[in-house]
Amino acid sequence: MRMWIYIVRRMILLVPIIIGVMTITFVLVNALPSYDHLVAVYGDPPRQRPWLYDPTVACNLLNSSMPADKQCVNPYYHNLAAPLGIGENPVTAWSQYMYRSLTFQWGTVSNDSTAGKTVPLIQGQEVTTVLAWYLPYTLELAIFALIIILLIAIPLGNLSAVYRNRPVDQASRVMSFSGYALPSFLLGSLLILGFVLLLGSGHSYYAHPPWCTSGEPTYNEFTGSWPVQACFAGGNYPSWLNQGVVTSPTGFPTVDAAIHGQYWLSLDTLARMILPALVIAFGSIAILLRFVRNSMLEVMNLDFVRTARAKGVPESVVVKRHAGRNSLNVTVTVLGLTFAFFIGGFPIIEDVFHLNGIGYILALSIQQTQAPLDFGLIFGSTLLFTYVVVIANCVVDVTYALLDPRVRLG
Amino acid sequence: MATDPSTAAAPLTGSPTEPVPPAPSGRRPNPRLEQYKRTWFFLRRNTLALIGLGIIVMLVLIALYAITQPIPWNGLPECTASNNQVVKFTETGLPGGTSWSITINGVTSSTSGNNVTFSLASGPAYKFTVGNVTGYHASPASGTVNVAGAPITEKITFIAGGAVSGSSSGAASPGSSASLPSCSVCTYPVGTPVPGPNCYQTPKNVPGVIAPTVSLHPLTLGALPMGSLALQPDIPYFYNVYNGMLRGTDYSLLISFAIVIVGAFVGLFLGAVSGFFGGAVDETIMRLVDIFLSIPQLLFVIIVIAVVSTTYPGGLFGLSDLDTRVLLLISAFMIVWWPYYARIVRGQVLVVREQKYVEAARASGAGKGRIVMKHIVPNSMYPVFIQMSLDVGAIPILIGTLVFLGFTIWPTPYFPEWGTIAAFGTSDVIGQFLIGCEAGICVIPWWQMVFPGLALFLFAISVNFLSDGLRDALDPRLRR
Amino acid sequence: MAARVETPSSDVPLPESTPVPEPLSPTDTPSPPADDADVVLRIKDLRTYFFTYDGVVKALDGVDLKIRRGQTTGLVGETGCGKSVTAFSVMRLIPDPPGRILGGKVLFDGGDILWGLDKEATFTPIKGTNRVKISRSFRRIRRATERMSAVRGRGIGMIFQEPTQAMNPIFTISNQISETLLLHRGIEIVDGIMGMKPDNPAVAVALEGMVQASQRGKSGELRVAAEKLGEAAQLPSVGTQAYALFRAAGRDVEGARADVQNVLRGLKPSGLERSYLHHRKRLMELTDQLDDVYLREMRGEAGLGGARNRLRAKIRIEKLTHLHFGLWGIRGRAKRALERETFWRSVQLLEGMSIANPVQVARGFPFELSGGMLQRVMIAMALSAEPKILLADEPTTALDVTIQAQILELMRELKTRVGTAILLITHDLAVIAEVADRVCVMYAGTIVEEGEVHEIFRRPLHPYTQGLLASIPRLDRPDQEFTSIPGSVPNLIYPPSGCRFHPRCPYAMPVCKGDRPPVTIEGDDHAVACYLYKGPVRAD
Amino acid sequence: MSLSDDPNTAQVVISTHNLRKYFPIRGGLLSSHIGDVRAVDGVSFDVYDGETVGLVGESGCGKTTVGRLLLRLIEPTSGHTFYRPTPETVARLDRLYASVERMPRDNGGRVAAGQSASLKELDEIAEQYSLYRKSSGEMRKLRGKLQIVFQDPFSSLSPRMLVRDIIAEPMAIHHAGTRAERYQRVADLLREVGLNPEHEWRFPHEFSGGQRQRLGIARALSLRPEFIVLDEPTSALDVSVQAQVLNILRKLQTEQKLSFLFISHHLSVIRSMCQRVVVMYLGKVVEQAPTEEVFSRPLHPYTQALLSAIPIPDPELKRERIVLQGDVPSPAAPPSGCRFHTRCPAVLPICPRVDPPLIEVRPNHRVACHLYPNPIAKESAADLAVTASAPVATTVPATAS
Repeated sequence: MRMWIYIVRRMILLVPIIIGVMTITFVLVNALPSYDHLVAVYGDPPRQRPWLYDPTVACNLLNSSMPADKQCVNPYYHNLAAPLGIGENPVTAWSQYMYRSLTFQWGTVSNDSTAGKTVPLIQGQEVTTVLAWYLPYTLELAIFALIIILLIAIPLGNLSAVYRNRPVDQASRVMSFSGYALPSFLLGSLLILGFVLLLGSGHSYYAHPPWCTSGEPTYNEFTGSWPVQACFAGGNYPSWLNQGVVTSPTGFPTVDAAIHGQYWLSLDTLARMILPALVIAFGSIAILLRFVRNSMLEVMNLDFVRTARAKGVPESVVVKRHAGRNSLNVTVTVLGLTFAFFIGGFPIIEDVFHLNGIGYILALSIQQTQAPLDFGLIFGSTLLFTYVVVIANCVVDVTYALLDPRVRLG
Repeated sequence: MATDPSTAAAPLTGSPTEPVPPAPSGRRPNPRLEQYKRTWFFLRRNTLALIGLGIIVMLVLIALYAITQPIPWNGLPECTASNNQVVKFTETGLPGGTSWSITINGVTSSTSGNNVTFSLASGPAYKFTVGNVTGYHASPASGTVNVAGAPITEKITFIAGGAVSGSSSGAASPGSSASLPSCSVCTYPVGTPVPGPNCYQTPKNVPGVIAPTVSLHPLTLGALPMGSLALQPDIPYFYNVYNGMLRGTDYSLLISFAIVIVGAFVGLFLGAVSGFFGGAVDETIMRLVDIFLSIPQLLFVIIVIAVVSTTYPGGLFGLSDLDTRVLLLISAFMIVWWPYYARIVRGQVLVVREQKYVEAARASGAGKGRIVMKHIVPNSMYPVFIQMSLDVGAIPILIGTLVFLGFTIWPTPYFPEWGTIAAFGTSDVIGQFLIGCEAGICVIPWWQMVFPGLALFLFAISVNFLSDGLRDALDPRLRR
Repeated sequence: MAARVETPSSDVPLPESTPVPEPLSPTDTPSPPADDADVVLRIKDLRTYFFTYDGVVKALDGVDLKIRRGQTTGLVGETGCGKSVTAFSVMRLIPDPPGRILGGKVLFDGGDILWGLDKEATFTPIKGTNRVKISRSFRRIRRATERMSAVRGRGIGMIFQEPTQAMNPIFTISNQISETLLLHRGIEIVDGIMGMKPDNPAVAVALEGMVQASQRGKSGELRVAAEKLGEAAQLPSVGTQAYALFRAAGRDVEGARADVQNVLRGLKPSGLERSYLHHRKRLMELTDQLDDVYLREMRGEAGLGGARNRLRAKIRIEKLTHLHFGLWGIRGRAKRALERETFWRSVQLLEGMSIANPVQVARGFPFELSGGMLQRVMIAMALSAEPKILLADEPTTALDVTIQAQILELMRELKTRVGTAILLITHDLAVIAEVADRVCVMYAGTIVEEGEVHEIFRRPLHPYTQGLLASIPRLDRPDQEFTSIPGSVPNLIYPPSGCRFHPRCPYAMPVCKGDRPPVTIEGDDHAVACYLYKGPVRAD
Repeated sequence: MSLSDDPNTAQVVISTHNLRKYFPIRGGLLSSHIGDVRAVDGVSFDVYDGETVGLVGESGCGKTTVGRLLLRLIEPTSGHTFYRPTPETVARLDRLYASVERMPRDNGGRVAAGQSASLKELDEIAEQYSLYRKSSGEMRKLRGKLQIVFQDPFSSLSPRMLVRDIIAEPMAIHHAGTRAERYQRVADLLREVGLNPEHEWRFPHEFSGGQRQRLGIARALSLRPEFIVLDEPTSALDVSVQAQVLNILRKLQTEQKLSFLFISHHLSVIRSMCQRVVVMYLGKVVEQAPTEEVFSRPLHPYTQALLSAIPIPDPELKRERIVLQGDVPSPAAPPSGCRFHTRCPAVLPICPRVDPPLIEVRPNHRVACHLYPNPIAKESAADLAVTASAPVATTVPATAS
């Protein structure tokens, strides 16, 4: 009963955060020059009418009977700009922006952007559609990485608290600090480099796993998540594969492959996620490890741990049951706090390892020196990442309440 | 010792009847010095913290040295392979972001920046033409350059309006910006004999990639001690990693400290206000903190910089391009950074606010300003210092990450900042072996990522060691 | 085997005057003196130091103490005199580092709890400095901790000052009591579950008796009938449960009968569950045997290393070979039987602490209960293993006067009912006067006076005791001028030489500054450490 | 409200009337206001010049909140605290409050129109004397006269300030004297509380609990106050040190004509320190009388139980005690009627329904209990006999030793 109230209250707290995040993006989008703003929303102007987003235009383009040297007001521009609130008062513009955001009209992918050119099938698509295609890839990697984080950070943190200032603790301390200090792009590259040196020709393994016997090892930049096409029957990716247009049941590559009976493909997909997941986990482990250790040290000094010892509870049980369960709350909280950091690492990792996913799309869309950037994709994926963080924080808080009876019942 | 009440023995034995033992040596004791001594005592026992401290001191010394050295940031020695020469075209008159192009020797290169650079074999004269830009005409629109022993800079001026004017020709003299210090090294392809002294082997016949030229016995540094960094493998000029690292020390340190200090100030102020006043102010600030903390910080920085530099392509407040970008970077990071500090400070203030000494001050009639400044802020500072010291190490890494993602933050692609160098080096290495190298001659330019990466790593980890040591030394609960 | 690890933590300044402590020589036979058969715990020359930044805090410096069977011994003294450290040292709960027991003996159950202490760490002074380096043998310290599990809980129980802090906040009360029960009386519980007879015809008769008692509406009769039901089922907790069900049902007697029958039907474990319970029992037996070995080790028996290692290996194998219970999901089901049993046993225990609504309390979490209630729970928990000694560390200090009165009432009642020897640590002489039989007065890490309670209050000998008694504001003697002992408790880093009280003592003599005063016997069971008294010096 | 027989001899320093402090509890879906913790619920008493009033009660009864309210460290929900009202004002206040309390209320709880005159008059007095009507500037000036000493000697001194700065801070706030004069006074104050003036160069953590408490007293004295709230000043101290602090307090009171509100749960200390005692239970005053009255003839069952619960440091003395059952109820949901009825050994049928008023049943002895229903005329006070149903207080034994 109380728990129910707690959850609903937590949900209500989401509202101001989501509104706030949208307002920030609103401010930023509206700070853009109107041309870029229009491109972000409607995509590139059609090839026949490149002047579509200009406020004024040579009159003969609108009406061939008009003279070419005169500038006329562009009515198309105004039709397009009005719904975005360009040039109107901020409140109207804000409410229009909110409406479009909440109805998932997040803009259109530009044809000329690096992402638009590189990733197949996304040119001119709705941003939300593209994000929906590639979200499962990122989520799968995130879940995999989270499992790694929890499996490593909690036991290691407990261990280094129990053996404080002993070799285990020192080693975990150095490891944790390395996690802070090693940029993930460097760590990822070093790992790839290491495997290249280890396996001889890493790139060919990457594109061309051992079980794949046919086809030339060609490098295809966007298929870091999959082996080359030639490895598949008929030399083509199967139609159910999530390669843009989703025809697959779930969109999650591992699950899809398993559903279609291609278990080797499932395993291969998982194997491809090991390195990136390790790299992305490393940074979060670093943070979590310190917090687990410190909270464990704190809990171990509390009175109830002394009580447990005085009762005759063996030391291992004291650590696991009494101290461990209590420090778990801190772990969960910190996990929530670092979730933004964790999610923010995905563009880099997916870029380094050339994995399909929203991070990769985002990385591509900012990877251009020539303006204009693909602001539709950039804002869209940032919004999505933010929502993932917000929802994760909500889940974390509820988990915290479930773990701690004082929150659950009090 | 705090765990057991009975050890909290009273150090003083004073009483109404008995005099207190006098101060040790007659002079007035300095109690603050005692506290520093105590902190130093605990810090000294932490080997890792000492190592960290040593490295940081060393880096600061290097930074001080680098500031005194006349290495301009945009004049990093662009080393040129001896058989090729750089021809640089500089544009003036076009609005920022407008694309223009140059064709020379049958090769066309276009850019929206100010410079186009070609690498051409020495000897002949080359013809160039400037591509058309709508609404502008170029002066000169075409011409000839004589490539001789020195790099050449040719200036192109675009004038708005009008038709394209006639061509001008003539041998371009070395440009006025040829004062850039340069270092010429002799390169030779793998498998060919060494041409002479100061010549270095290049893999794949790419003159831009040269391994470290340090020789340990006897110790000589060579022209490129840490090797070269080539932005594009096929052009003949490249950067000196060693000089970049040296010059980067003070840029990296200064930018990191500036960002952290600004962020901490804003956070300290807002956190203290939020914690002390509570109520609606607190609610508002904390919701803001929640909002900012939900947005992944790197993405936020990217968006802010992208939007501002798209909206104001010419720079802000009439500042130079570099200053604008540094200002932008600091502000963008500050916007994502303050919430962390605000949260820490608020938590601390909430604890301190409830302390009885604050209430005692109120009972004596102290105003809010006095309470905040005299009691609350001094007692909430330690966690902020520790967090600051942690964050200083993270900034170069984040900048490197931005650059690695391909995001343009500096006016030139190669900027002497550790993160930037590491990012370029790493992406080059990754590019090399993802694209693949020909059988037999596969040299991975590891030095490009290892040396700058090591600098980043050492800086961040030593800062971490130090702040961890400080936390242990300052936190009475963790003391033993 | 790098058993000894140099710890940087020990690099603390040691004042010039401090001798490097010498541990007691291990050749002393730890057999208790024959004259005192009544003594259950005997502390001899206990020394515990804390090595801190400021210096070495000599928290305990030669404490001698006896706890007699069935008696309440009061340990009284001011903050920082080391009374809690004494209790923690006995339980070996001193946080190490910074604390370290340096020497002495704690004789309990025929053995020395501090057995092997001198091998756990070595102290080497750093030349040219006033510091000492401590090299701890973590292996031996871990072994000592393991050994303590044979003593803690079932040998010596302990309750603490802050009951709200001393309970684990995330487990229910019953959960925490059950843990103790399973640890110390697990075999009995498992035997009870396996040997119970819910089908026994006597059970039906007893249930009928309960129904009738309930119809008559007499709760006393109902309780007796419930106990009979427990006996018939050969599982006392069934009685408690049935009693609670009948009480909860009120007038709906038939419903309660059906409930009880349901409970009885669900009691019998299935075959697989029984095999899990067997495994649990086997584990407990092995652990008990290991504890026995440890106890024998403490008593000074040699050559037990082999037996100990064999048992440890057996326990490990037993744990490994029964992993499959987890896989089959049997563990959860079988554990439920254990949980049910321990829950009702803890309800029983709580009832014994005169808690009005034991079932509700047992289901609750610590934060839902008041301090007084939690202190009762703590006492129930400590007594559930039926320890020989209960160490009560300021059990009523954090409580209000009216609640303190309740707890003291309870402790007095328990003293007669259970017969556990109690060491009551408090700073409040009034509490001592209310409950204790004997009193030990502590000052600055030493015991200054010891004796029967009436004797101490009637005829306090040591000037410190006299001062302490005089400085209590008396409700029954108002308007007195407040008397105090001049000065304050000494800093234990630099304790005064000789008698530690001499700087504050009104009768201080030159001799007091020299050596520590011997403990002299002044009258029947009254000993004092003061040069003012010339009685015979106490033998040990 | 005055208790003094001749109010002309002693001036009232602090007079508090119907003081209430409710802390809101927020909960439910929207953190709406779902109830109140009634920490202080209608407390009235006076403190005279040079007098020590004891405020007794168990933890959570609101005694500390009363202390903070009297100094306006927190704002009350309702009620007034008058600072130095003139004797005439005191008399007027008594009359006005008596009439306000007797006022019949209509259905809406509003006061009938005819009697709003009293309220208006009260308002006028409040405007002049009530602390809660002072502007912040006036209040700041008054703060020098009203001071507080806290219970916890460890958190009440700022760990980062030198002793001299801590003690001189109140003077610095009020710009009293020059810097040199202030520090000179710090040295005097330190001597006054029995510390060595050399101590001013130390940090608080270098002192023991008793010494820190003396530092706290020195700080409170620095502005020469008239009224000091002593919030459990000795409960964190050892007995042997406690007496030192108490003696200093007594000495200061006689030397400087200070008035104290001595908040404590320690009845023995109260008995020796105070002239009058106010006993609180769950935010309400249950008994109020001169010290000797309370200890020799406690009337309220709670006071009786409290007295009997105190252990006496004398093993020879065996006495009957009243052991109260159960715990103190939560002030968030106080019992209806008399708040003590859930634990009262002599509960009457009326107790759960009606909250007993605080009435004078013996001269200067006020009790809020249904066992004593009638205010006794002062003349017949000598004949007062405790109602038969009242538990005969076993209470304090004759001096035993």
